[in-house]
Amino acid sequence: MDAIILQILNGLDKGSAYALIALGLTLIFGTLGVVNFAHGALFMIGAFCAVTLNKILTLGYITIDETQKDFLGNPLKVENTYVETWFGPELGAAIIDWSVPLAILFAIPVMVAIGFIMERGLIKHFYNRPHADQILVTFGLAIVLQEIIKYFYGANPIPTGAPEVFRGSLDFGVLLGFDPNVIIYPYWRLVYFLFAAAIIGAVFAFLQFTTFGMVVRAGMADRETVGLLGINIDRRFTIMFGIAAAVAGLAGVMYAPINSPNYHMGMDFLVLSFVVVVVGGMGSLPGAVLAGFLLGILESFASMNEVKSLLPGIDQIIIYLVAIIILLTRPRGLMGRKGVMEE
Amino acid sequence: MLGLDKRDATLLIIVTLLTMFAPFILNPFPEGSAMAQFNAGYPDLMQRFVIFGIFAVGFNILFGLTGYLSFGHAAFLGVGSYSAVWMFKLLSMNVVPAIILAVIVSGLFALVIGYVSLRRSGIYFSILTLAFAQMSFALAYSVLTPITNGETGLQVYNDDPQYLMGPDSPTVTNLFGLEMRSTYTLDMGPWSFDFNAGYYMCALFMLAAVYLSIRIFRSPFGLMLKAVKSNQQRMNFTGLNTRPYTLAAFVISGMYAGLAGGLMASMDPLAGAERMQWTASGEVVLMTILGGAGTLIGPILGAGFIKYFENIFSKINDSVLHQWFAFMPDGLEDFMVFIIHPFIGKGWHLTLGILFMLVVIFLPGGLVEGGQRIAAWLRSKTPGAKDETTKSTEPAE
Amino acid sequence: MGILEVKGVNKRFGGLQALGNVNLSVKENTVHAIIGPNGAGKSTLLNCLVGKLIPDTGSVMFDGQSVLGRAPYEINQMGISRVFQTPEIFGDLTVMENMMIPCFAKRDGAFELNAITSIPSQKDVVEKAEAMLVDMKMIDKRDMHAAAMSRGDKRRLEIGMCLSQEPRLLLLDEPTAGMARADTNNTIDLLKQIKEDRDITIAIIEHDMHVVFSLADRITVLAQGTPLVEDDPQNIKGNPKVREAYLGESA
Amino acid sequence: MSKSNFTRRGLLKTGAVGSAGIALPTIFTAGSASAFTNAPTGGSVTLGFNVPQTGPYADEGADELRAYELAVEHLNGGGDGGMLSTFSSKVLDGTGILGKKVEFVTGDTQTKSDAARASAKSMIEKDGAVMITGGSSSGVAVAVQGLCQEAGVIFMAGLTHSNDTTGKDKKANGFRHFFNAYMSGAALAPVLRSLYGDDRRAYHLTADYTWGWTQQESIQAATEALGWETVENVLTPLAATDFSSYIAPVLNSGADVLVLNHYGGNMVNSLTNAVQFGLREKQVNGKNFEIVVPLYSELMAKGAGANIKGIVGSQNWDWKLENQMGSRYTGTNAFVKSFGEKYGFPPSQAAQTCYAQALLYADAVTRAGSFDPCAVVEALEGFEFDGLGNGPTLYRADDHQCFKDVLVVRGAENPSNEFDLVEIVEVTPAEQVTYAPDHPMFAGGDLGSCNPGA
Repeated sequence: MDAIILQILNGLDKGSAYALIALGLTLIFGTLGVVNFAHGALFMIGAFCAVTLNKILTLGYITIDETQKDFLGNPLKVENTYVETWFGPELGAAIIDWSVPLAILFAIPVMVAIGFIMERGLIKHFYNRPHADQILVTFGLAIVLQEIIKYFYGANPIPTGAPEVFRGSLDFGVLLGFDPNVIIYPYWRLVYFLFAAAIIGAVFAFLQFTTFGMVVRAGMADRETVGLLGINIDRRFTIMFGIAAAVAGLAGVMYAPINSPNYHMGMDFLVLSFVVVVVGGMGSLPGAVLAGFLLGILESFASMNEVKSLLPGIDQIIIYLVAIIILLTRPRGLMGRKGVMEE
Repeated sequence: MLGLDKRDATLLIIVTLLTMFAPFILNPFPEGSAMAQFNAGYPDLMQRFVIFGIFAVGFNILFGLTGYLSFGHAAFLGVGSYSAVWMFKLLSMNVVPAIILAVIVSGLFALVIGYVSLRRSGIYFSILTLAFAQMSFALAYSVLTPITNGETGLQVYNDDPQYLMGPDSPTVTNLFGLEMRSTYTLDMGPWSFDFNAGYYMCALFMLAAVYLSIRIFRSPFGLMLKAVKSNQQRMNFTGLNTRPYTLAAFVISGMYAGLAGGLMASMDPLAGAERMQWTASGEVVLMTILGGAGTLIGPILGAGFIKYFENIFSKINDSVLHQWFAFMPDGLEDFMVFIIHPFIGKGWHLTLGILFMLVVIFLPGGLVEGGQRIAAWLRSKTPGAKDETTKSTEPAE
Repeated sequence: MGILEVKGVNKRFGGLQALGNVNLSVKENTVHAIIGPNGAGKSTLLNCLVGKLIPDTGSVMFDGQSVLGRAPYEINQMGISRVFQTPEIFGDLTVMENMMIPCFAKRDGAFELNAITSIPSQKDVVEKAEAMLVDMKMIDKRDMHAAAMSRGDKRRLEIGMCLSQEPRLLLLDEPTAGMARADTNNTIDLLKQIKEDRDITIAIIEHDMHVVFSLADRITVLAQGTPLVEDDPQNIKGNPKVREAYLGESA
Repeated sequence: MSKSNFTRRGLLKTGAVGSAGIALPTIFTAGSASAFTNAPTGGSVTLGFNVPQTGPYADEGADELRAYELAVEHLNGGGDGGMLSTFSSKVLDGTGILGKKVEFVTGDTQTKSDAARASAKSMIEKDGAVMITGGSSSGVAVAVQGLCQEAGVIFMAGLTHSNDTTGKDKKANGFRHFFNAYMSGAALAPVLRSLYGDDRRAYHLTADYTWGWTQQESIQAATEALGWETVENVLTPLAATDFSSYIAPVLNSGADVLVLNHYGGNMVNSLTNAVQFGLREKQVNGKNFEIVVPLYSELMAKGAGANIKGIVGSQNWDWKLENQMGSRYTGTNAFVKSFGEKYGFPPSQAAQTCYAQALLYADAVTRAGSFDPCAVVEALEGFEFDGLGNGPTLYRADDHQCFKDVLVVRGAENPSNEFDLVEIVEVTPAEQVTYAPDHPMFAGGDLGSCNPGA
């Protein structure tokens, strides 16, 4: 029982990341009909927003400490951060400590801008091109983006910690009446789950309750008709692309403390997020979220020793196996609409 | 000729000439010159050009004709390679049984995966094929290690049974005694050209593959496949069952992939699991689109393009750059190296990504369209060839 | 006994009774029109005939054989061809290629792996397709991309494609919908010609009364998913129930 | 084109085959008895540096490449000479190898067997490389080693830790300077006992591929010999990025030590996750919960950041070795100095092993007086040397594995600077990590005989 609760927690956490990425991907699929292979790269850039802000905050000037030696035996160069100099050591250190949450503020404008530039500068010209061309151009873009990041940050993962207060873990089991140490869960992962839930909620509320959202939803259902009504759907779609980029970026920012960001993390998630979107059903936002959490939880269950001893290697293939079963039993995924991306 | 019309026959002749004279064409720069870095006429890369050409030509039969975008075709290439290496391990180093088994096994594998995946269309089909291929890769890398030798890749060991191996049989891959690696080097002044037995065998296979592909494109079957892409509804209401057509196309292209895999193993008897990974499947998709999906020659061009960058650009390093720009004043030399540095060596991915984007933005029909535009431009320069110019703007097939 | 016998067909979509106890009998070598106001269930009925939908209850017999549960291509191979409301043709292919496909389907059946013979060597098919293009007066458009043609031409091509399969029953779903008057008249003439030249049964769903009364030998009026009346054209014109249910609004 | 312009290179009985082709048909080479693949002809010799330049190990590859470039510089007499001055063999004099200037070509393994072989082949076939070296994974090392054996060139392995490289898959033309999984186990075991006692219950997370298995097997054997118990061994997919579902059950399993048989990105993530779950602060069975990462690298430590603090593992070499453990490890400081001055930071163990391999090859050629692979093999087999930073070392003839001291290290608690990621706990002497060539973990291989190619 405790093991199952633990894996459900894990699954919700993994599912949060899948759902957030898939949500943005579906927004782009659904509104623009574009297969965006660069979406994983947007997630990665989000994570590097956190890294970058951390780098900016720890920028400093160098003083030479004659009492210490560096590895070559020369006097040690000591880096003093401006932030700590300006705000005093305590507040300065706190600001640096909170760089990941602060990066949210930093990432939103950056990601929206990247989204706008991508849509206006590139994707716009591919609305009426075959999906194959969209795949090629966005894949090319994804490579370019990740190579740029690699050029500046290297290939090695870059540790980016959560604020001190969120390190460590919560003994969840005790709350439920289990023994201590049975169900423990890291604070930051709980934060990530709540954050994801908030973002998902915000996107849905936005689409549900604003006129902008209504037009976009109508556009997702039937683009031509909405266009005929004289509504400038294109501009709204540009904004939608910005939002999708921001969602992917925020997913990345908050993911940075969970696993150290590296330049190819987008590609690691790309295939998986496509599977999630398709399992959820093309063009369905709730489907994408549902599939994200479902696959996250199933993946966690599949990695339990009990399951693995029964079916060796099941955790390697569970996502794909489930995808196949769902697509064969439900032709358009969990909640897909007819006729979307079936040609 | 050979049941082809004039245009197709010309195309086949051109491809034949290009492949037969590839050792010359790909080594245009004298050895030791600064430009020799760009020579691609060494056996391994030439073999890769034609093997991936076969792979892409086969993929194009499915994707170019029916529009079904498989994202798991590398699995068939991998299965073909594994089958071939097992033949080496069990029988002998002769490539004939290996290639035959590779084609058969990958065909069967494609039949099973295609039968299931083709129950869906569009992106649902793509994800089904992707899922099957990723499962194959993940299992081959881990649980199936006894069959695939996992991370290291399946290879031939001295203690393998090799039942058909005589005492004098060659210990390297061979075609009835002709060693695949044997190379005859021709020196002409500063130039050097390699003629490799393995390459020519692969090239002959590729010519056969291209020929078969042309026949399929021009056959009633090919017409039906194009009809599937154009309008499935009309197909059904014209008394045609689309499923066996698409399945046949899937299996044929899977067998092409198996042939490519078998040839790869024949050139180099090691089959790594990575060749089944989604990136490998994605690569053949990119090759086909880059060259021009649905065209006869496009996929080969795309395959050559990507393999060239992978093998040539990745090997240019800073010291090579310094050599190139050595004639410049020091500051300028360093500046040029600094500018070009991000695009070569470890930056070859960046160059490739940029080129993907440029090609697809400016040449919607892929490299073939580029070729056509150049041809049209050349013709417009030649007076009295106006009528042909209009002809070339038709979609090439 | 008609060539097409529909008995007691019901079809529900959720709470909506799309078809309620439909009976229909189409006599061989006649033109049978099915008319009715929007939402009367005409298209649903048609879809039940060609295998796109399966009725909840009832039977659909074609020439003494049930069509229910068969895939569309199987029903087509039995001898039923369908022309769609918006022309369904192979837009990416040339007119000639469009015409050859049904000729291959007629000759080779639902599937034939004819992968290495060249098309020009299939003389019988080429000749048949060319002859049909001549019949349809579009041989001059032979090498044109089908998608580039006018709607009227696309319609003619589609009808020609159906005819080249030599069907026994031709189903037409509003064949003149969205057409200009001249194109409509051309289509009527074409269909009259077909009726005269060939042993063929035609069932037509139509909105345009001009078309219906120009062609039909027999008319069934559908209203709210049930047949209201089935009679000869002149009787239908005078039938008060029909006037009330249908013609009233459009006359 | 007149026929007289042709020279059929194979018929020239000079023995110089030049740069093209793995092999010529015997008919063309029958007369050239001394021929071997890519025998250097002019005033230079070409070495092939095959390292990952793209993909997750690109930084490690870049560090290897830096070391190779430095080695070439030193061999050609440039720079400060680095470890040439401390190397026990004194035949290298900074005039290249056998008087030939050393040149090099580079390639990208992409950390994929196929790509690595393609890259190596192009160096052999196109550029005429007479030796291939480098790499950052065992799959690649084994694949390229097999290729070099067939092609008749020498392979000097880079970073490869699997037992198979000099076990099941060993080849006469291949040599490994780096240590292996068995040695890690043997070196770690006594230290683990002294640190954590002999009554411990270990839980293994193991990367589900060949290297992971051999390391897990080695560590399990070594720790069980101490009296430790192995609670569970869970295989994790190579593609896994989030290890939470593997880490979460650990605490409740009754284990009090977690062994992470992961490398690279897998290791960074699994360790980060384990620390996130607070395992390090927990008490199990009345003991502090401990995490062990048997194979350490500086880049991984960098990637894992603060999570690495206090985690024990093993290394082939560390740049502080000579300073802290004395002059037995001479060469270390010389190397660190020339590397650090050139690039601005200390070298990684991958850089050191690659630098050493380049020097060892050059030395063997010089001592043998020939580039002929068979002569090089003979010169390297059983070669005892010192002064390359690892202390006295033996290149064992039976399996072409180097035997030398192994470092047990621990993530630094209070790093004094950004390069000071690990602290050396102990150095396990070579005798303790030496095993018989027919040890079961290395059985099944066949060195074969050296292949000079052509």
